[in-house]
Formats: sequence, C-alpha cells, structure tokens
Amino acid sequence: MKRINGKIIARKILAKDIFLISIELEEEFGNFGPGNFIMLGINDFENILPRPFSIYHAENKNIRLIIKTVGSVTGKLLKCSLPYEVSVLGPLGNSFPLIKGNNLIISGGIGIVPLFDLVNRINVECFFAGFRTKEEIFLVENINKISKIYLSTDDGSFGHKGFITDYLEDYLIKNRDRDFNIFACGPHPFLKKLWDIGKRLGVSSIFASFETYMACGFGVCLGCTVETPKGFVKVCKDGPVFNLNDIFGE
Amino acid sequence: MKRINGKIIARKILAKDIFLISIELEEEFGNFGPGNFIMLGINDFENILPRPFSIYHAENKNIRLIIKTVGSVTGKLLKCSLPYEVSVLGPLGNSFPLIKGNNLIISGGIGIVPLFDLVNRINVECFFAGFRTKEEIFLVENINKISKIYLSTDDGSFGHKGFITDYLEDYLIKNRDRDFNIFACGPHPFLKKLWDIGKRLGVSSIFASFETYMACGFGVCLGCTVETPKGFVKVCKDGPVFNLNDIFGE
Amino acid sequence: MDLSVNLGNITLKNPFMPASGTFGYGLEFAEFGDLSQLGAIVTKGISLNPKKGNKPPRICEVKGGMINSIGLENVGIDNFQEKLKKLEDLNTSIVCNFFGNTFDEYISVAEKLSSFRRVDVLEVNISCPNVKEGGICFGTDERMISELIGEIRKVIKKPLWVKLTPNVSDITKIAITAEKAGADALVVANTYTAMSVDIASRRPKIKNIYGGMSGPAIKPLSLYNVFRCVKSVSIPVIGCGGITDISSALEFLIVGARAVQVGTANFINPKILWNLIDDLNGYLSREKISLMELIGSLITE
Amino acid sequence: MDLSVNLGNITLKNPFMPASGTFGYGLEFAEFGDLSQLGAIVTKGISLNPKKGNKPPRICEVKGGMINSIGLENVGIDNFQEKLKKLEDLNTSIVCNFFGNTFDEYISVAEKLSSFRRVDVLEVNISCPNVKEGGICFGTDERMISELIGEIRKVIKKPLWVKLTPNVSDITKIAITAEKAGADALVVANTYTAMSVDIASRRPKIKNIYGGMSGPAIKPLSLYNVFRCVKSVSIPVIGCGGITDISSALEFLIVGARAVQVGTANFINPKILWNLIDDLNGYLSREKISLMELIGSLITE
Ligand SMILES: Cc1cc2nc3c(=O)[nH]c(=O)nc-3n(C[C@H](O)[C@H](O)[C@H](O)COP(=O)(O)OP(=O)(O)OC[C@H]3O[C@@H](n4cnc5c(N)ncnc54)[C@H](O)[C@@H]3O)c2cc1C
Ligand SMILES: Cc1cc2nc3c(=O)[nH]c(=O)nc-3n(C[C@H](O)[C@H](O)[C@H](O)COP(=O)(O)OP(=O)(O)OC[C@H]3O[C@@H](n4cnc5c(N)ncnc54)[C@H](O)[C@@H]3O)c2cc1C
Ligand SMILES: Cc1cc2nc3c(=O)[nH]c(=O)nc-3n(C[C@H](O)[C@H](O)[C@H](O)COP(=O)(O)O)c2cc1C
Ligand SMILES: Cc1cc2nc3c(=O)[nH]c(=O)nc-3n(C[C@H](O)[C@H](O)[C@H](O)COP(=O)(O)O)c2cc1C
Ligand code: FES
Ligand code: FES
Repeated sequence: MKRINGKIIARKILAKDIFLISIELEEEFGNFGPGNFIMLGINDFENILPRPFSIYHAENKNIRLIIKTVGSVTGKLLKCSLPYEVSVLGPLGNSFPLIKGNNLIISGGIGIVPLFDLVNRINVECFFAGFRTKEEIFLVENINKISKIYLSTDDGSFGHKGFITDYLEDYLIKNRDRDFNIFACGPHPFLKKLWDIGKRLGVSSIFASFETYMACGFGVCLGCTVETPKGFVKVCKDGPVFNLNDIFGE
Repeated sequence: MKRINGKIIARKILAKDIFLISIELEEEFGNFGPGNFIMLGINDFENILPRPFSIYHAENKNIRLIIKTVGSVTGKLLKCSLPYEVSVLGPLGNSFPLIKGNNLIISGGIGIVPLFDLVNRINVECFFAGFRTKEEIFLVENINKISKIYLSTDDGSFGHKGFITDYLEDYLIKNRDRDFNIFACGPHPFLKKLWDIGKRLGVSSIFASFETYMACGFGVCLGCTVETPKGFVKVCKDGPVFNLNDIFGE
Repeated sequence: MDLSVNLGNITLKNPFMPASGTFGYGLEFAEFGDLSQLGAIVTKGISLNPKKGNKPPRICEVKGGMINSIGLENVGIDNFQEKLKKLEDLNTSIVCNFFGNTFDEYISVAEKLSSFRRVDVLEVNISCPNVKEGGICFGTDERMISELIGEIRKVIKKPLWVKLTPNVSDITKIAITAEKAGADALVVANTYTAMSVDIASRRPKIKNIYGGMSGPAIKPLSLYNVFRCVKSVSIPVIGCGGITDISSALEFLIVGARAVQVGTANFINPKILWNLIDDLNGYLSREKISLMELIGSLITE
Repeated sequence: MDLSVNLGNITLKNPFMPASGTFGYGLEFAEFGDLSQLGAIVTKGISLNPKKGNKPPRICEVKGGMINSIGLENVGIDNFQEKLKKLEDLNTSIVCNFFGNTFDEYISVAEKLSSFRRVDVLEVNISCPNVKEGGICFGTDERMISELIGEIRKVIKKPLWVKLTPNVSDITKIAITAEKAGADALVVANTYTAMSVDIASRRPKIKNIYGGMSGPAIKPLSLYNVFRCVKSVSIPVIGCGGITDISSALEFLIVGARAVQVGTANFINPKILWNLIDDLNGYLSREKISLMELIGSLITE
C-alpha cells in the first residue's frame, strides 16, 4: 500500500455515463491482484473523502480506472479539465482467489471492471455480462478476445433479453453434473439473487466483490462495515471479495 | 446591477503575480463608471463568497479584469483551466466624479486598475504610477498613449526611485499656486499618506477608491463597514470612492 | 403546483424566505426578482434605537462558510417604519426580526412593531446577551426565555416566531420552553459561534475575535437541530442554516421543516430564492408528490 | 528546530498526534512514515468488553466534512493489551482513549489501562451516554464530570487527559470542572452532532440517523472552543477539529493550544502527520520564531 500523487492525463467515454481515466503517477504503482482497489482522492474541499475504485489496469507509473458517474466525485471526474491532480492509495483489499476448476464469471453493469483482469489470470469457461441497455455496454469486446462471453440486456436492446442471472441459472441447470466456481460483481440485490441460485443448485463457491461507502480504505475508520450472520466485516480489509456464504449464509 | 453567468475564456500574465482575465458573459454587461466594481463568484465550495474587482474594461458581452494574486480565490483564478465558469454581479458602488479642473491621478501597485478608464473620461494633467519593483509594472504603456505619466519604483529598478507619493508631493509644491483634484487608489497606508500631503499643501479634493472584505457588494450584509470620524460607512454602497476628507478628516 | 404552507396562524404562498440580516430591508433585492413571489420577506433585526454595530473587520470567509460579527447594526424602529412604507404594495408576508439589549427593550420593540399595519409576523432573535443579567445569552437560559416569550406574547396579537440559537447543550429544551411560553413557530437556527485567525498577522480575522458562522458548512448541524425540534414540539418549525440549493432545502423539508430561510446563499447568488421556488416546482412534479406529502416524509423505520 | 512541547506531566517530541478513532491502533500507519517521529499515538477508544458498534451505514460525507456513527466499536481491553505489544519498540508516547457505558465501567477501564506499562497517557472520552442515568451524556453534565474525573484521578497515576464534547452551551464550565476534578490536560474537542438526508430515498444517510461531524468544515467552531478553554483553565489544552494542513494547525497553536490532534485528515492523506512536522519546521525557521513563542501568540489588543 502506497499513497502516490498523480494526474489524470486522458479520459475516454466508453458508454453512457461510463468512462475510462488514465492517471500518470509520480511513482510506480506496483503489483496488484484482480479485485484489489484503490482510494482516489481529488483536491476538492466539497468532497474531502477519497473514493474506492477497482484497478482496471496498472503498469509502471500509469493506472487506469473505469468509472460510472453516479454522484458528486464521479461527476467531477467526468467533467474536470485535464490534467487534473489526484492522489492514489493502493493496492487495497483482498483479491479474487486464482483457483483452478470450472470457473464462471458473472457481472452486472459496472461490476465488470474488477472481473476483467481475472480472464487473464485464471481459466474461464464463460463470462456472463449483464447490462441494462445497449448504451451501457462496454469492455465486452476486449473480453470476447480471451474468453467465451454471454451477453444480455434487461431490455433486449443487445444480446439476449433479460437478467444475466437467469442465463447463468440456465447454464448451471444444463450442467448440473459439474461443479463450478463463480466469480461475481454487481449491485447488492444481484449478488443476493446469485446466492439464492447458487444455494438452490449447490454451487460450491461464489466469490463476489462488494461495494460500500468508505472513508479510509485500509481498516482504520471502521466505516465500511457490513453485517453478516457471523458479525460485522470490514469491506475494505476483510474484502472487498467475500465468499457469498460468509455474507448471506447462516 | 445584474447578475450574469459567464466563463473566463482567456488569461494573460501582465506582470509578476498580475494577470488579465477576459470573461464571456451570457448577457450584455451595460454601462459603468470609472471606479465601479463587480463581485466575481467562482463555483467553489471552499471559497463561497464572491470577490470584488474593479472593472478594467467592459463592452457588450465581454468584461475584463486585472487581478493580483494575493490569496485563495485570486490564486485559483491564476491557475484554473479555461474555460472556467464564473458569475458577475455589477456594476456596483459609486464611481469617480467626472469633473473639470487640474486633475492628477496617483496609483500604488494594483490600484492603477480602477483609475485606468479615468484617463479616457476626464482631462488628466499627469498620471503618477508607483510600483514596488520593475517586475510588477503593468498597464503603464496604455496610459502613456493618452496622458503624461510619471513612474517610480520603490527600489529604483525602473523609472524614478522612491515612493510615488513623494514625487506627487514635489509636483504639488512646484505648482503651489494652482489648485488640484487628485484621484487615487492604493493600499490603506498609501491613502493615509496622500491625505497628510493634501492637507499640508491645501489640495481641495482627493477622491480615492478603498478596499475591504465584502460579502454581498450591494449594501445588505453590512460587512464592508469602515469607521470614519462621522460614523461607519459601507464601502460597497457609499463607496468604494470617497473624498478622503470624509474618511480621515475630523 | 400548490406550494403554499400553513404555519399555524399564517399561510405563506411558498416555503422560501430569506434569513434575517442577509436581505437588507427587502427592497435591495427587487432587481433580482419579483419580491411578491417570495413566501415572505424577513427584515434585518431591529432594535428600539439605531445601533452602530461592531468595529470592522466584521466578516471573514471560512471554508464552506463565513463568520460575521455585524453586532446587530440597524436603523432603529423609527427609521424602520419609514422603510416599511416602501413595502406597502408587496403581495407577500413581512416578517420583522427584532431584539433588545434588555428584557424591557424586547417588550417595547415588540409592542411598537406589532402596531405597524404592514408587519405580518414578529420574529424574535433571542441570541443576544442580556445586558442586565451579566450578559448571559437570553437564548441559552430557559427561565429567561420563558419569561421573555410569555411577556411578548401578552403584548402582541400577531404571529410570534422565536429564532433559536444552536449554541446550547439541548436545543429541544429551549424549543419546548418557547412553545409553552406562546411561540407560534420556531426558526431553527441562528449561527454557530466560531473564530478564524490570520496566520500572517496572528490576529483574529474578525475585530470582535469571534462571530457567528453560517453557510453550507453548518448545514448538517442545523438539519439535526431541526430534526430534533420537529420531534419535540407541535408548533411548526422553520429550518435555517446552510441552504444553498434545492437539495439542501429538500433535506430540511423532508425532516419536517414547514418552511425554510436562506441566509448566506443570498450573497453567493442573489437570485437563489426565486431559483428555489422554480426548482421545488420542478422536483414535486417530477416526483409526483405534493409539498404536504414531502414535508416530514423522512423514513427512519 | 526544537518542536518539543510540555503538557504538564509529559513532554512530547512535537505537537502533532492523531485523533482517537482515525488512526486504528497505530500500526496501520507504519507504511506511511516512522511512527516514532510522531508527537504521540492516540489509539481507538477502548471499553471493558469488545463492542460491536452501530449498524451500517456508519459514515457519510458532507460538504467539507464527514459524519460518523461508528458506535465506538472496539476490540475490548484484553485484545487491546495484545495490540499494545506490537507498539513496544516505538519511541513515542502512547495515549489510550477510553470510555465506559457506566460510571463503574469507566473506573475499571482506567485502572486496567493504567496498569499497562506501555500506556503513557489516559485520554478519557466523556461524549458517551450514561446508561444508568437515563442516557444523559457524561460530558454535558458538570456533576457527572466532576465525580467521574475525580474518581478516575484517584485510581490512576499516569497523566489524564479529558476529551470534551463541544455540544454544550458553555464549554468553559465543563473545562473548569474537569480541571478542578484533576485533569492534566484537555482535548478540545470531539465531533459535532449532525445529520444528512439522502434525497432520493428520503432516509438518513446514517443508519443511526445522526452522528458526529468532523473535518475542515468544523474547524472555526473548534478553534473558538479552544480559544475559550485556553482562557479559562491553566492546564494545557490540546486542539482538535478540522485540521488538514499547516495553516489550520498554526491557528490552533496561535490561539494557545499546546499540541493538536488530527482526525479526519488521516483519511484524506495518511501522510498528513509527517507532513505537518516538516511544515512546522519550515514555518518556524522562515519566521525565525520558536514554537514556544508561537503558542498563544494571538494578538487581540
Ligand atoms: C471496492 C470498490 C470498488 C469499486 N470499483 C468501482 C469501479 O471500478 N468503478 C466505478 O465506477 N465505481 C466503483 N465503485 C463504486 C464507487 O466507489 C462509487 O460509485 C463512488 O464512490 C461514488 O462517488 P460519488 O461521489 O460520485 O457519489 P456520491 O455523491 O458520494 O453518492 C452517490 C449516491 O449515494 C448516496 N450516498 C452517499 N453516502 C451514502 C451512505 N453512507 N449511505 C447511503 N447512501 C449514500 C448519495 O446520497 C448519492 O445519492 C467501487 C466501490 C468499492 C467499494
Ligand atoms: C472595490 C474593490 C475593487 C477591487 N479591485 C481589484 C482589482 O481590480 N484587482 C485586484 O487584484 N484586486 C482588487 N480588489 C482586491 C480584491 O478584492 C482582493 O485581492 C481579493 O478579494 C482577494 O481574494 P483572495 O481570495 O485571493 O484572498 P483571501 O484568501 O480571501 O485573503 C487574502 C489575505 O487576507 C486575509 N483576510 C481575509 N479576510 C480578512 C478580513 N476580514 N480581515 C483581515 N484579513 C483578512 C487572509 O487571511 C489572507 O491573508 C478590489 C477590492 C475592492 C473592495
Ligand atoms: C451578515 C449576516 C447578518 C445577520 N444578521 C442577523 C440578524 O440581524 N438577526 C438574526 O436573527 N439573524 C441574523 N443572521 C443569521 C441568519 O439570519 C441565519 O440564521 C444564519 O446566517 C444561518 O443561515 P445561513 O447558513 O443560510 O446563512 C445574520 C447572518 C449573516 C450572515
Ligand atoms: C471515524 C471516526 C471515529 C472516531 N472515533 C473516536 C473515538 O473512538 N473516541 C474519540 O474520543 N473520538 C473519536 N472520534 C473523534 C475524533 O477523535 C476527533 O475528535 C474528531 O474527528 C474531530 O477532529 P477532526 O475534525 O480532525 O476529524 C472519531 C472520529 C471519526 C471521524
Ligand atoms: S473504509 Fe475505513 S475501515 Fe474500511
Ligand atoms: S459588502 Fe455587504 S454591505 Fe457592503
């Protein structure tokens, strides 16, 4: 974990409300695992706290993030004039386990970002990517080159119509005799649904990356807590990747 | 008085810490008198209050200011990426009286700005402009074209060496038989010195533009008050141009 | 959209009004919009005699806000009567903020003000030191508030709003005391005592050393005070503190403020009150909710 | 430059230390700088038994600050003793912040903590509700403070710092009471009670509805509280609230704080404490003034 100053030197719109930023750092960022994140700070008195973002790509003194505009800081990152000074703290958190087996990946919307690097590091049988609508699709081309991909949009404007979780369920049912590891990231209800499917069909492990509001990102503020049947866990330090069983199980 | 949104579209360094900004407004600014000022607002949560600046030039939908970096907002104006969104409230305050007679102008440093337009509007016998050092000189070339100008720097690095008030005093002494109107702007001690000189040599009227911290700029917050022997006055509404007699006189 | 709000014994055409001391005597803002469109006009605090106020510097900016120590400068009640005449034709309510240096002065100003036909509401500022009782602030002492509000209540018939100071251990105690003594509504709250130092000169930025802090930085503090007062009293609460845009105004309405006052933001954007009216209209039609449903709609389950 | 400051019965190598709850148990920050260079390390508030804390969400950002309602989650004093072992070799003072849910619990924790060799200072957080006396906050009640501090004083020999809550009508009364009861120094101040509402869901952003506000937005409020406390007591005052850079730290020192604590800024920049040490060195040499001359140098004439 290091704190490095840098500046955003390039920005590219990838889809509706979704853009990539490229940050030039003053120092080398170093190694990271898939699922690791950074805290991105902007020098703005209105938004004093840094924000967590998954690492899309990092090499030498360059780090790239893919961001969806949802509020104040993400809105400023979309509009700011470049170069724009920022700070990067990371790599933070744990990462997806790099295991063998029948690996499936499933993402909802922006949740595709922390999973992207995984296709380069483990053997992936199929990548299920769901989006709300055609305009919000991004990154899938790159994945297409490496892994089989199954795409759906809620409104059917591109790929299969419907929820990606349903297609994953079909796949699992068709392959009932085989055991899978699932790697996931998406909104909370999406992960809950996955957990229900996995339980019903007896999937041995589902690893998912969670999102919460954070202040520090490295375990000192106790602000990112989520409640589990086994007690509170810190998303920034115990996660962001959890075995769904540890979050939703009894 | 109108409040108009606009953006800074150009910036030019004129001297050390001094720069000109050109603002493109959404509406016409309208007429103004020499000495009138505007309140310039930046959309920044750290500095919520607008700042007062003299109008250097305004025509149609364009207004130009000359700014010296002294603190937070002026520092941001120097560094911000263009175009930069601002708001302009004005014209505000009173202005220098456009009178006939033997008119002399004297400025200290950035105080030259509100006086500049006066040379176009009244007959000026001589313009006395003082600066601390060569690097801080600006605008004098433009004045040179219209009026006789007398220039000094505190350190003698350009023009005459010494305080400009002393040279004005010499001039007044040499022309003791004549009566003068003096128009002035500069730091508080500079104006106090002028008042002493004027009193000693019997100058009939010295009009000077004053600076204080302001919140509203149009007379409602009662924050810009200065104390005079006759009571409190509001710099934004009763001024910024005062007859020095009303400020320092008994 | 119907934006009118009922505040007990008076109904305003919408919930937006300026906070005292940030809107002059009203007319100064006529260049920015039609004053008759506002929910009310709240005038600068008035005392019996003209008051010179504190020595300058009286204001300074702090991050996200400002500190002021104007010292309640005002023209006095007689000159104020003159100023009122210019507001004759306005089709909106006029709220007169006032104060006294002593108990008796409060009563005299209240009596006189309530005799002015054009005054619709009296808003009493109790964040002032009681000169006769060792300078203790009226607004922090339950006994003094009870006596003061009770006595003012007796001498006036017009609606009486009490503007609370937030610089107390438990604002609900003060709120309940004011309600019991006869307040028709509460304004929550005034400024927060604060200080700022100029590093270069090592002097306070304000001549009076300290002053009252206002502006967006204090919004979360006032919002909490409003939330607590709404829960503690049954008279209407008017929110005040750090409102600069529609979303901050909505926060106050959602926690239960029946109307809101906007102070410092008038200096940032003198058109803010008119903008808020437009924005509230837009918000309510987009969300398909009435203002009455919105007010107090906080979900805490 | 000599940056050491004397705080009565302890001398720190410089005036900079973290504020409790923002620095974990210390070691988490070892990656950002040499912990031994800090004036002190102040640990997360400890209670007798482990405490789970409040339900999430526990934090939210507000303009210029944040609100937290962690609910004093901590590992409890026994686990804390384990954590302390890892700080054995650090060459800086260790300040342990603690609290209790009842009077007796405060005393037990104080006794136990003071028996740990590595604990140099006990900092008591009195911004907690007294569960036995109807949940009134210890820190707002002079009688309870007097008894509590008096009793803690009896059972411990180490320096005792009392951390005041600013949510009171007159902080100097509390400060004087704590001094009389035996406090060696005061930390001024804790967070300001505040609230924020999510417009979209119409819910409080914090599960617990309200929480404590910290960060640069509250600096002018804490600075004034420090100014007043410095004038009222003769024990050292440690400033805390909204410090994010050298100029805000200097403001506290100039009004008379003998040292300062930095909280929320550790989340903005985990290297801030080390930066402040460098910046103070730079400032003092540029200004050719000693730290002792700077402290309390406010000119108010
Ligand atoms: C480990 C991790 C990895 C992430 N990776 C990515 C990524 O790669 N790309 C990406 O785009 N995003 C990612 N996110 C999400 C990202 O951090 C948020 O979208 C971002 O912080 C939003 O900041 P903002 O200032 O734009 O939104 P804000 O303006 O702060 O908030 C947006 C909305 O949330 C509400 N809100 C704020 N605080 C709270 C609270 N405490 N409780 C409830 N509601 C609240 C606000 O009212 C507002 O409506 C990741 C998050 C985590 C934890
Ligand atoms: C009528 C008028 C016309 C002007 N015209 C011009 C012009 O044409 N060009 C130009 O460059 N400037 C002009 N000024 C001055 C200009 O307004 C200031 O320089 C500007 O507001 C500074 O803003 P800032 O944010 O950069 O400084 P700030 O950061 O606000 O302050 C700078 C310094 O002053 C201190 N300070 C702040 N508030 C106070 C206070 N209340 N009391 C004491 N000290 C305080 C700060 O601590 C800091 O050290 C004019 C002023 C007036 C009143
Ligand atoms: C310059 C100034 C003058 C004020 N004068 C008064 C006053 O005369 N009477 C009063 O009750 N409040 C006065 N206030 C307080 C405001 O009415 C309001 O309660 C406070 O500023 C908080 O609201 P805001 O954050 O929207 O500004 C004044 C505030 C400011 C900034
Ligand atoms: C996340 C968080 C946790 C805190 N926990 C404690 C605590 O356990 N004990 C305590 O006395 N103060 C606690 N505080 C208060 C801080 O120590 C400090 O007094 C306050 O944040 C004001 O300083 P700041 O503005 O520099 O953050 C906490 C503050 C924050 C933000
Ligand atoms: S974000 Fe601070 S502990 Fe997780
Ligand atoms: S700046 Fe507000 S009255 Fe002059």
